[in-house]
Amino acid sequence: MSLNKNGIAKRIAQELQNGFYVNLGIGIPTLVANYVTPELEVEFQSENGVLGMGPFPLAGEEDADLINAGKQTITTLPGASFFDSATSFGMIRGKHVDLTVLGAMEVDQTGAIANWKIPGKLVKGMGGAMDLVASADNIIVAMMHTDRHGNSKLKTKCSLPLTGVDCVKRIVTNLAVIDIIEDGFLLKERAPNVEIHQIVKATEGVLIIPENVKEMELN
Amino acid sequence: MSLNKNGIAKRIAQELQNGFYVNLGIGIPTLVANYVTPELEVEFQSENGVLGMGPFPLAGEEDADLINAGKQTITTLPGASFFDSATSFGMIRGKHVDLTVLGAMEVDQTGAIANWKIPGKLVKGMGGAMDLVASADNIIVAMMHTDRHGNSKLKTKCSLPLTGVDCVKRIVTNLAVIDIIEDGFLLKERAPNVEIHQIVKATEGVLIIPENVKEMELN
Amino acid sequence: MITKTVENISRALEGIKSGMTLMLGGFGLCGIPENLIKVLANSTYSEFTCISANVGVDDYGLGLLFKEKKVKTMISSYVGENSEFERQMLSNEIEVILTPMGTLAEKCRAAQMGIPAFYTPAGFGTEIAEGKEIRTFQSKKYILEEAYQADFALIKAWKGDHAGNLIFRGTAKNFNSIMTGAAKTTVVEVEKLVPVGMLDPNEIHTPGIFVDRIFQGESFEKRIENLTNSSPQ
Amino acid sequence: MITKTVENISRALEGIKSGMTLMLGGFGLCGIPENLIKVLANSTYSEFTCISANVGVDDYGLGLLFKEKKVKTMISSYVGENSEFERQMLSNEIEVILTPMGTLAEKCRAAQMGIPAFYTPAGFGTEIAEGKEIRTFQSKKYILEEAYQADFALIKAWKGDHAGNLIFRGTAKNFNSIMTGAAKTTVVEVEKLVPVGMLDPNEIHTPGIFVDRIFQGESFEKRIENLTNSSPQ
Repeated sequence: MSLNKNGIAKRIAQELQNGFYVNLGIGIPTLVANYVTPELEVEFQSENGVLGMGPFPLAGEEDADLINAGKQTITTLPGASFFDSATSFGMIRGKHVDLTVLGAMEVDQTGAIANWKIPGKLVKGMGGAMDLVASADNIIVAMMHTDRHGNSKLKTKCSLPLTGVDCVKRIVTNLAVIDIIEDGFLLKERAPNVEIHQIVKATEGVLIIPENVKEMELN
Repeated sequence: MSLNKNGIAKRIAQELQNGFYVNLGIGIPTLVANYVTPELEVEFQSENGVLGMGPFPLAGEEDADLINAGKQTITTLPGASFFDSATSFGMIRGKHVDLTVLGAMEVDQTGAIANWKIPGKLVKGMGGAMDLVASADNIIVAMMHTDRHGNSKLKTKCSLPLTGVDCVKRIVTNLAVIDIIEDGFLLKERAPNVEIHQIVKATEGVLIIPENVKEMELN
Repeated sequence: MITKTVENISRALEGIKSGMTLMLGGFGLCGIPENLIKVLANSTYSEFTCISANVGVDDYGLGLLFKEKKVKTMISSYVGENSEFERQMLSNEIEVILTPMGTLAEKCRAAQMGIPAFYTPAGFGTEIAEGKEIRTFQSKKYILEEAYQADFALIKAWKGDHAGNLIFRGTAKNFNSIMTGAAKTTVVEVEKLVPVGMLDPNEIHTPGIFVDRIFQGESFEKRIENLTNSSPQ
Repeated sequence: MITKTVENISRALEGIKSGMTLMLGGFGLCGIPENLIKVLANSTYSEFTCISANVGVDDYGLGLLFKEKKVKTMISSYVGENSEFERQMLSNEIEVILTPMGTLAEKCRAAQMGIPAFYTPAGFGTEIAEGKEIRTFQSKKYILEEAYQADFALIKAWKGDHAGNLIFRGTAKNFNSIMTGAAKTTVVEVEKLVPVGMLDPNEIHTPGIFVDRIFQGESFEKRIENLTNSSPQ
């Protein structure tokens, strides 16, 4: 059975390592924070200017001066700091943020990502996504393997306007964990009870299937 | 009679206008602060990271964390602020500092200035001088008209390695106030009891002498 | 000390003209110069080019400027959450220049600090890079981006003193501190205008030299755009 | 929270090797990482390339590194006030690269912020510009300057917490805050190491993300280079 959004987030949470500063994009990536074990020393950065984000505030405790990049009210944890947007993107550009998790409309086998614009549809802008993907060494894309019409979002070549090139290293979808290597998509793990042929069918680009593909371990 | 260093500083102090942020270099320029009338709203910037410098501290009140660009102990006035060196030179480069006063070894009639290096002699470095002269719209050079050998420091063309080009607008020396215009040095004022022929003799570059050259008012 | 205080908001905006380029601080509805925006929306001026991270919501923040059709060109990073803006964008009443947020921030900071241009990796290989110089440093490719040129920066700070020194609060610092001094004239509204000497020189985020005019904002609604709460355990 | 505290100064300097490039905070003797400098001067390592605003005095600050012949190349802005340094410079034992101070500062800040290169007017028309790209923006000429590449940044802060958040004091901020995070590894000695939660997130000058290791400095002499007093009226 394929994963739901929380399942994807849960799997990505395993990628977080001690000492990681992490930027979580809007959507599935935001859910990752819910699955981080409390022992792990990690801090969440939001590109509008905060490091050390905590949970959302209790009702009545919200503060208009404390929001995240999704404009949601937030709290901070001890050790937090605030800074301007140039410094915030300096952290990102300067590779001080260790891991970026973001959603995508398409990823291709060269590591390109498209997640900000559909020609002919309303364009809302790239926000910080182009800075994030151009800068981070460690980018994980969190998305469903196919779109709502069943078309693969793992492409030979992105068809939509790009957000960045040569940047995505790992993709976690409802079906699989896939790395991008020189030759194409490398299947690393499959979701519980998902068969390899399902992943093959749902992937447009070159999919490299090693002899043993282990099942994701999710708790 | 030509001015001494304090006289030069006194004359330059008249150039300060209400609302000016001023950067004073080492030497004669530092003396300018002594002649600013208390009614005038000005603030002194030091490029090592302070705005709103006050007088030197009384003995026993010095603080190792409070110095100016000449490494002298300082105090701050109400309204002062501290900042890093990138911000400090950002103020200078971004033309937020209204007036820069600095010394020179040579100035030429094109507005070039040399004040950091004598070939064959020990070189100590340019410090912030190159940033200051390249950025400020309003630069006053404070210096003696001639060197200790009697050679003019107001040149047709600087002979020493340059600090900046096309930047000096006004020079105040022990003999005169001189502006740099397209055609050369324009004599604006002469020091009390200094004759024009003395200024002519002490100036190497083209000196333009208007019909009436007023005497500096110094009291 | 140099005094930056102006007696009222009209004096603060003196010199603003139709067709000018304005920088506006804030991210979403957080840290926006709401008093200045209101006056501008009700002014006779229009045809502005605005530089701001976002475009507000329909009836608040920058949204008031679109509602009153004050904006000709919008330079921004993310323009969602405002249906009137969308309408004007789709009907080509307004020109929209989308810029990666980090690039937008650095172009403000560059203007503030007298850096005419810099290289950034953001947008390499995308349509953002079209027509721009590409250069390789340490075997990575970067785009040349230039500093913004703006007439007015409209800023909101938490505390400020009469010398123009500013302190921001929480994530309301965002674009405010880097737009201060990045335009020909910088105008700041503050929640708390305090006498000189009340702010510790060590705690000042933005020195007064970057500020031209400062005033006590009349009222601050500080609306929350996306209220999100945790449920108590 | 991510902990940056190391138990002692040896751990703080782990990984340092001869021939590395070091950034050292401070201006004159103000805000120098004096504990780190002392250990380095007494270490077995040498042949360093050092980036710092100045070169200390003969028997204190960076001067200790020259006294012990630890430096191969000095990148600095003003190298007066140190006779042993002068001797090594004049006898070509040490290579000296002089850089305008604002350019030096911005090259540190660029390294910190992932900007590979930028344009600055400082030094145009002088020997500093030789061999560098010149470009015109808004009819003014600028020089292309690249970010520094350094192995270690040695920093001194006033207060710091275990998460690496830093607060500087007075003019001791200088190059310290802009070198933090500008090298592969950033090591910070603080006068007061405080528990996490003691520093107001609003008052932090440099967030802990830029810091790799932090420790309580053993002793701070904080020598004054040029004591200047006013006489009482």
